Amino acid sequence: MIEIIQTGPFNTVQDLGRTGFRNIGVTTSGAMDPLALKVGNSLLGNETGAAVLEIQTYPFKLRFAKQTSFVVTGADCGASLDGRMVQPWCALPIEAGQVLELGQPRVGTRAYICIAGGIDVAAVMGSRSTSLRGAFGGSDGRFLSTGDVLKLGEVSTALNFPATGLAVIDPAYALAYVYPANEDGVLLVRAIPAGEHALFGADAERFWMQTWKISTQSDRTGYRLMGEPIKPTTPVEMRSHGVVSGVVQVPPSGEPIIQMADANTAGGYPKIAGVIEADLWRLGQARIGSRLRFVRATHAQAASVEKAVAAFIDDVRSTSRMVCDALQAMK
Amino acid sequence: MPSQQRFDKVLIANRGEVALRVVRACREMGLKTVVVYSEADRDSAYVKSADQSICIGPSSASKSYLNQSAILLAARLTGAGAVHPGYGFLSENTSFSAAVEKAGMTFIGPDASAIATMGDKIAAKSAMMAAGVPCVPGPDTELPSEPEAIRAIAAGIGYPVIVKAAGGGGGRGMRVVLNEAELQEAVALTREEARKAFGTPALYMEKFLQHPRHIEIQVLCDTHGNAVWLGHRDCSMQRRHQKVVEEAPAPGISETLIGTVGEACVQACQQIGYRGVGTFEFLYEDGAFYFIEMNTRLQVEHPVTEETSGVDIVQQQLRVAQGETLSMTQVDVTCAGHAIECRINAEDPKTFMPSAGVITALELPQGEGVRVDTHVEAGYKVSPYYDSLIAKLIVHGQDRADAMQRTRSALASFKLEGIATNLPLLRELFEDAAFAKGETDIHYLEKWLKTRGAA
Amino acid sequence: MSASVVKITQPVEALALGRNGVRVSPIGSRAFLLEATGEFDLASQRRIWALSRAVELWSETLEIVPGMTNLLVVLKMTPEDPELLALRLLDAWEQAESIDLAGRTIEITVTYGGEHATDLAALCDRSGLSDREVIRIHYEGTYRVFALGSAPGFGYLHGLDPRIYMPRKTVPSLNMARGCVTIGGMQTGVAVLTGPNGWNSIGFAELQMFDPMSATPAVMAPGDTVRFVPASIEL
Amino acid sequence: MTKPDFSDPAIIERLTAALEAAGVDGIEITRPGQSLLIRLSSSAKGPARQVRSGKTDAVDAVAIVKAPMAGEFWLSDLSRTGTPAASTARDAIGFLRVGPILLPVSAGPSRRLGRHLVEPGTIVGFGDPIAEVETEA
Repeated sequence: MIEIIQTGPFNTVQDLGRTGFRNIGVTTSGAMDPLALKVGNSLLGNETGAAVLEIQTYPFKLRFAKQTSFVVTGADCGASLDGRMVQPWCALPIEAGQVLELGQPRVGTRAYICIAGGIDVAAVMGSRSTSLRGAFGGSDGRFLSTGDVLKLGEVSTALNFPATGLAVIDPAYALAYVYPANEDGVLLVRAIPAGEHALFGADAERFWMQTWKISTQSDRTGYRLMGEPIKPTTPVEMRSHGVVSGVVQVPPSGEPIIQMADANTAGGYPKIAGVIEADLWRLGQARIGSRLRFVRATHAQAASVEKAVAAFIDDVRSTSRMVCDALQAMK
Repeated sequence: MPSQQRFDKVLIANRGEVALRVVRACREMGLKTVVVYSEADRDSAYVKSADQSICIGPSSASKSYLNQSAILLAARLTGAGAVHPGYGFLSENTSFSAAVEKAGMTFIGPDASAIATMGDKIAAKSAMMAAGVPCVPGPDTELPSEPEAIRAIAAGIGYPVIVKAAGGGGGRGMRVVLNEAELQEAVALTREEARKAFGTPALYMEKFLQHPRHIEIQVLCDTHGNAVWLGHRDCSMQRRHQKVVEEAPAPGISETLIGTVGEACVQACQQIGYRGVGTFEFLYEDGAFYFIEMNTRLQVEHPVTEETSGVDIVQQQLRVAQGETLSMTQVDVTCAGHAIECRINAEDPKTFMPSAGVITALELPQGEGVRVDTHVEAGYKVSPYYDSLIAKLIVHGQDRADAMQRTRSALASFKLEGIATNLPLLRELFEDAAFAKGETDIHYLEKWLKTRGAA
Repeated sequence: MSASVVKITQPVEALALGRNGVRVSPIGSRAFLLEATGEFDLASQRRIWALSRAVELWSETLEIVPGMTNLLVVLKMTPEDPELLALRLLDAWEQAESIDLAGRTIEITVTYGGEHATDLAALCDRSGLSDREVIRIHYEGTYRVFALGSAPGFGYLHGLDPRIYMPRKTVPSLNMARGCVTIGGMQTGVAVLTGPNGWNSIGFAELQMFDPMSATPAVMAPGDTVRFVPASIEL
Repeated sequence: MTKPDFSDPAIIERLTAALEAAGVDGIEITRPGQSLLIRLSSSAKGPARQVRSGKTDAVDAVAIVKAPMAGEFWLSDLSRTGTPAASTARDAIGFLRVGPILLPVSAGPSRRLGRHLVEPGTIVGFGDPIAEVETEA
């Protein structure tokens, strides 16, 4: 068990989301940075999609009620354990009673506290993710609050982490070869033109060329972007259709919205583009007020990045276990 | 699934004599080598013979040479494309073979399923019977639990019988039953031992042979369905199931007779899709062969077959692992002269207690037909952690008498000081008349040792 | 790290394959939207239902989201060749026989007017009908659930009388209550969540449309017939 | 002066034999008071003898940290900032990397890095010396 000692709003239990229910209007939810979640769980030897805590407001503090192991992935928020600095992306074994504290992030925005066995809240419709809109899943369908006590799942074959911990190379570094580097602090996000792209005429080019700023009206549901508005050449009345996270819709204001993890399941705004699956995590770590630019991509490129990411996660899982087993055998 | 990928760097997951033997074969083929070693072998000169060497753990074998994960990590670090397990340690470990392949490397040996089949004595026997390889009388199924059924099986085979653990091997987990009165208790005891030692209580029963010889057949298979047998060996000179002297060919067995068995072995390999080198072990009594087990690896005594067949077995092993097609067919395989291998162990020649310490002086025998496979040299420290084998003396002669004579001279000029070895015992053994005559059974050495002790 | 660097080369133009009034376009890398651009009617929707059943069985399908005469297919992995996928979808559409889902009939008891009917007046203004007429036209209708979406358990109901069509609001109500009976364009429905809502409210229903703990969390399913029964009319 | 390598099993074996012959069946070394407790075997019927060393510094002021496993030695955790040890524990002296995994190597309690003995990027084996560490004052 773990006990939440201190938390801000908007912190939730998340896994990889609730798939298969968009057809009844249930949003997928799930971690905003699914890569951090997968890497954390793989390092720990958990199921890749085990439930974790997604922290986006700080400071955050919790106490472990039992001996276990954990890792903080995603944002680097100067985590400390009983006051001692904890390296980001480094799994550590811990004793019952130890207190983990997360401060303001230095890099990124969302930190993921992954614990051996995963957070064992009840699965609702196949997922432990918090559905804020539906008010179910996670910890009673709401944000974490001080005093919450959460159970941890059973670990089938626990890894024995060395006392000094076991780290994984930050995926942003390890996968740099498949991600475009920021240009002058501008995040490059790869997207594929969507159904109404052509409707925007010359404005479509301005969509790709300009730098957009993530507005303060941005959250897990979507990011509203600020910039020079873009408009369709003719007004368009869309029939309601399903959408997925990553869709870039253009409401009448002309400032695009990127639907994120808590994306609506249906939409009717014209959509100019869709962010590729493998780049969504980078948006999940983008700060409000930061700038981004869309870069056109193809499905082949997206598939190749996706494969590289999947191979990295597999590698983390098998190598982590190998290192722990090798060290354990030497004891 | 046979691995067809090419590799240019081989990691040797073993130590000592065999590590050096594999390094030599790789070097001759232009392959790069990585030797892994334990803390105890850190200062041994042989580890430097490889292109790369890396320490993987503390001295105890379970922490180093048996530490699968540490070996796989070393392979990744050094960029090895293949792993040669040598003999002993992880050479017949199903999970290791699978893990090597899963890590994207080639395991130089059969795939995990072949190792698993041959590791399960019942499955192995069943596969051999299906391929027409002669087996010891007894069912190729697990012994039932009902006492009456067990009694009926034993009666059907005829006493004496032997009860064996399906997961056992190397002389462990077996019990001879001379008559019906002893049967049920023997079964119960062996079952309990098997459950504890091998994790499965499965047993099987066979005819117990009284005076068998240990004859084995060396096979070589590629991944394209080709297989040959490279001759046979007599390894009857054993003490506590440990071979002491091996020779090729086995004396007194006609070519026609062994030829039928060799062919059956080849067919068995093709039927089970075996790849790499392997050895079929048989008991031989009164002109009949009885399959006991298949070793799915390179064997310690492979050099005697190399000497008589002229085939470098380790190189062939590497070639088939690269996916190459065998360059020879059965008609190309010949047997020239006679070869004998003596295992030189660091052990007391009377008590057989392992001896550790520094080799202060070493002079290896030389001369025509004399080969010594060893990793030791003067100043080498024999550690107490591992098998006591420190060298193999292999002698090739025109015929058995010639090979025996050359072995006597080689043993006489073999000088190794600082630690106790079995050299004195070997020298004495080679003066024995019955051994010189040949065709001694697997109990001969132990009886000879008793007589010698009494003398 | 080895492996080849993914070059960011010039991408192909937006993939939008069309055939016989049907088109397929991507949303991101893993989702594809098939839109039947013909009539917005039951016949088109019946083919969408048939298509859904076929595509749901594809091994690469993660989930399907039927919409209004359209279908979103979300795949487990990004396909290397999106055109191939689009063509498969178009073929599947052509082969899709119209099916009628044997749905249930759901009666929803409504309090028309009152505090929740925040947009009734605007609807009267637009239609030129009286509030009583608007309400009568609404409850006399028989509706079919075309699809679910937007919010958990929310059913898009087809069959609204054109006289009471009312476009979605450009400025949504910020806090519309769950249970509000609403009109959005040519469709009607019952709000399942309290929150921002762009549809026009004319009444209120107590029925809970969604229970996440149930084996069938949504009360409505595509194909169901819905009737509104006035419990009271508060004007 | 050459120091005996106490990880060498042969030396341990010889030492053990010598101590046994001398009737010793236990040695206890405590730090940093530098006290040495020698326990004589029961057959010797002697009381436990305690010898306190006069030395309080020097001897293990400098120690060697050896690699706890084989790996590629790196100074930094290769995090997204890429800066060495900026966010790492105070006593970390580097990492052993295998593929995507990094094993932090620590100087040990109350010790700090003296100097590294290997270059970044070097593949080290188990037990290979990585760094000299000093006892903190």
